[in-house]
Amino acid sequence: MNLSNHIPILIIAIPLLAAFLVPLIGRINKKATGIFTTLALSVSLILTIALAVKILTVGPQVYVFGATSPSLTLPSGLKFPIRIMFQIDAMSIFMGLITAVISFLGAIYSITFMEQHSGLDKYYSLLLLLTVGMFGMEFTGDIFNFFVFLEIASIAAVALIAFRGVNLGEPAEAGFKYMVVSSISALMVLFVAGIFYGQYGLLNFAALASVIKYSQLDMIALGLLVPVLAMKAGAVPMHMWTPDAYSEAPAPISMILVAASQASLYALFRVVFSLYNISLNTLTVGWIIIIFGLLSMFIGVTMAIIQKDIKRLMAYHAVSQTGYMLLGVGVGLAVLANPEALKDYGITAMEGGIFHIMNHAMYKGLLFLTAGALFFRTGTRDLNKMGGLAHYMKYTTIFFIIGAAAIAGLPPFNGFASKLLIYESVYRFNPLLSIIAMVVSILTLASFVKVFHSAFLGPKLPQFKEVKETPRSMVFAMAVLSCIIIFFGLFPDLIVKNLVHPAVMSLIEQFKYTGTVLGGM
Amino acid sequence: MKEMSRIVKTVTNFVYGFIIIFGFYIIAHGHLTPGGGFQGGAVVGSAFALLLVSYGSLNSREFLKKDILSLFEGFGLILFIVLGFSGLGITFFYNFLANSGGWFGDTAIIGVNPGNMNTGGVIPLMNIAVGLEVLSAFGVIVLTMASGAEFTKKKENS
Amino acid sequence: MIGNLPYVAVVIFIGLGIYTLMFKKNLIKIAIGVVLIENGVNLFLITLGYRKGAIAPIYTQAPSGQAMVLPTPQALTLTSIVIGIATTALILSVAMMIYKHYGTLDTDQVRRLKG
Amino acid sequence: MKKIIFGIAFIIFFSFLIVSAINMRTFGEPTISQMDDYFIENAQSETGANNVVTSIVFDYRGFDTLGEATVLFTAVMGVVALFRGVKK
Repeated sequence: MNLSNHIPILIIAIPLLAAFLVPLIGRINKKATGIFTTLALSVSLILTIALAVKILTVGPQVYVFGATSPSLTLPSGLKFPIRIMFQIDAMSIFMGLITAVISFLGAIYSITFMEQHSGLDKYYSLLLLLTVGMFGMEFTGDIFNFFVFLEIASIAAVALIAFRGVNLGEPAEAGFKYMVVSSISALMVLFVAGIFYGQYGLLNFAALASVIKYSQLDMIALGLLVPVLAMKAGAVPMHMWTPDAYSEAPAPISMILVAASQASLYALFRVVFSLYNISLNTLTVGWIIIIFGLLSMFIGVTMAIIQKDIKRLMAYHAVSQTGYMLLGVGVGLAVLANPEALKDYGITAMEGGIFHIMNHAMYKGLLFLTAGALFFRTGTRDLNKMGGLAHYMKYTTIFFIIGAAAIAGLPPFNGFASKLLIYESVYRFNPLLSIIAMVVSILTLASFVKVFHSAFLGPKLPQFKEVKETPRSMVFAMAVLSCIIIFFGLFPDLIVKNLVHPAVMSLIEQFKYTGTVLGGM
Repeated sequence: MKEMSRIVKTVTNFVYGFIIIFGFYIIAHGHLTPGGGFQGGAVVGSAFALLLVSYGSLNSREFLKKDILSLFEGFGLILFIVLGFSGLGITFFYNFLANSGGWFGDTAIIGVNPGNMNTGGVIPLMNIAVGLEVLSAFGVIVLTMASGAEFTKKKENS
Repeated sequence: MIGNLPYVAVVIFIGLGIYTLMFKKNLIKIAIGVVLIENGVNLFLITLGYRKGAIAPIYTQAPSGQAMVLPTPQALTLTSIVIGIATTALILSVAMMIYKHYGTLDTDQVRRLKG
Repeated sequence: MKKIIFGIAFIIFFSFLIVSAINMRTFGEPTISQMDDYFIENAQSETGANNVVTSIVFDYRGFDTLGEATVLFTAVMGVVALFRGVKK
């Protein structure tokens, strides 16, 4: 047996098996659960990198469950796939890399951050399950399987958000909100799966994409899928859950939740580009997505400025940054049917949007982790009560500066690289959009200057005399993220050329997506 | 939850064994008759719920142990995923026992037939694994929520 | 048109569920709304698989030579029912937790997270 | 204000549902059933199980079932984690 063919499933199956084993290990030794989780996730990370290398050199990978060979999509001359399959192209593995890195660092950070909590075995088990759900959403090529993994991810996320609900009411409240939101979106995805099944008798994305007719039912399916997935990603008209969930979850979970909502964003792009592609009226749908993006950017940042809770402020910024991704990809979608404009600036806009997904996951993760470090040492999230912490927590201060500069789009950090791509390409589509994006960026900077001023600067406060530097495992997680941010900021071309461009092309070229399953490249 | 009247308890004593056996029957014949691991597990889980309701959450703690149930749950799940893994020589979830002649490996008669227990490959094994998981998961959920409700009520009175 | 009555039932189920979610202010009622949508979607899936005059897709002692209904929707519905149970269990537990801390199930009084 | 927005959203959503119900194919007469016909014909010979639904649940779509069992496990973990402080 050749293990290298089985990497796609091992990426998911190993954390899954670990998630089942963690409660049993927790019976023997409570402390070992964290280390075991980290080990499982590191294996998964290594395998993801190996798979990424394979995909970027060889091409998209398929893994068919239960078939006589992992790549046998159409057994015995059939014209349609009958089994569930993973279909991993450059875009999926791009998201997979984000998930792997973020969840691995989240587990490392949790080892000290969650130390004094009870029920750690459940915590780590749920963390692994959340990771599994995200991986599944990104890799799967089957709409019902997507629903199942969406449910795994959201149920695990709810339990983790409400994890501190034993002692406090607010986390339970945030968990309830998130649960309702994610059940609605999951059930609507299931309803859409039913619509597709009723029309075409198929459940595979690629097979559906090859037969989709864009009838009235398909329009309704799109009309249900786009708002629902945008809601799960935290775009503005349906963003009410985002600040609550992000601010009440433990800090490492907030970081992973960012990646989880990006998995929904990925699904949105996958539906629009790979399932419908130019069969739909791209200009209209593109503008709808752009408007979602504009609203998210603007309302997110204006709500963030007035916040006093540091994590809530960052959560609103997460909403605002999601707008940039929607803007970039929306512009790409709007010109999809126009090959000249697409080549001219559409691809660049999409590169900006997609690159921003990864950048956002990194710097927003870093910012949430610094907020967690502040909470860990001071016990408060209220900005008015903090002050002068730069005297005590030097590393955390540096990490915060890096994260804040990256989110505000200052060179030489990664936020600048992707925002520049978005500005210059969107300007050629419609100058007004680009100007709004720049204004939002300035407001973001202003908001983070305020945070920095009130939390870190100022005289030493007597109540924080006992505050020390954050423990080592937490510093390690933050340092890794900072290194990634600086690296991406210094060499953006390297990343865009090798990682982002293939991802964008795999979205645009629908025939490749269907071709990997149905043959006839 | 308070315990219910003597009539209910007597009927429960009489019935719950049958319910559990019926559940296991559904689990074991999942590949031949309507049913399977989930359905059978749900039936057994309902027997647990019946016991809980009729005896009250305090008394039923003596014979329904959450710890043992959660052990069973982990065991069922691990059995299930290991069955998935063991097909890995070919693909994950490959039905490596079907038509092999060994355990559950008889070839089924094509078309309408009276049914042969020894067919289905890994399907009967997976049915058992899932049944075990589902029945203990239901038990754990019901028991945990019942004890949680007890706690909520105590707070209300004080 | 009259043949499509099951779809109308699905629409009523889902519509009622969404209505409950949007306009009711009790956490338990919201949970009921989610369950209503879930049942509507399950009903939708299972109606898709029906074929007039066909039997269940099981060969054990079946009447021979009859058409069988589509099996895939049944498998999907089975999966989604169990998922629905898991969702309901968790949503009710969280509601219980909220009740434990705030002593109420009214969403207007529960709201501590604002702005 | 909030009620009006919700009302509009509800009406839009409900009209979506009604249009989809009208456009759906006739109940009881599936037009395309290639995948299911394949299952009905080949499930017995490929998996050896008489119950076609079970053979789909555990063989053709076995990975979904693993996901489903995982969802249940996740819910159990979540419920137990939520009530973990509750003794006796």
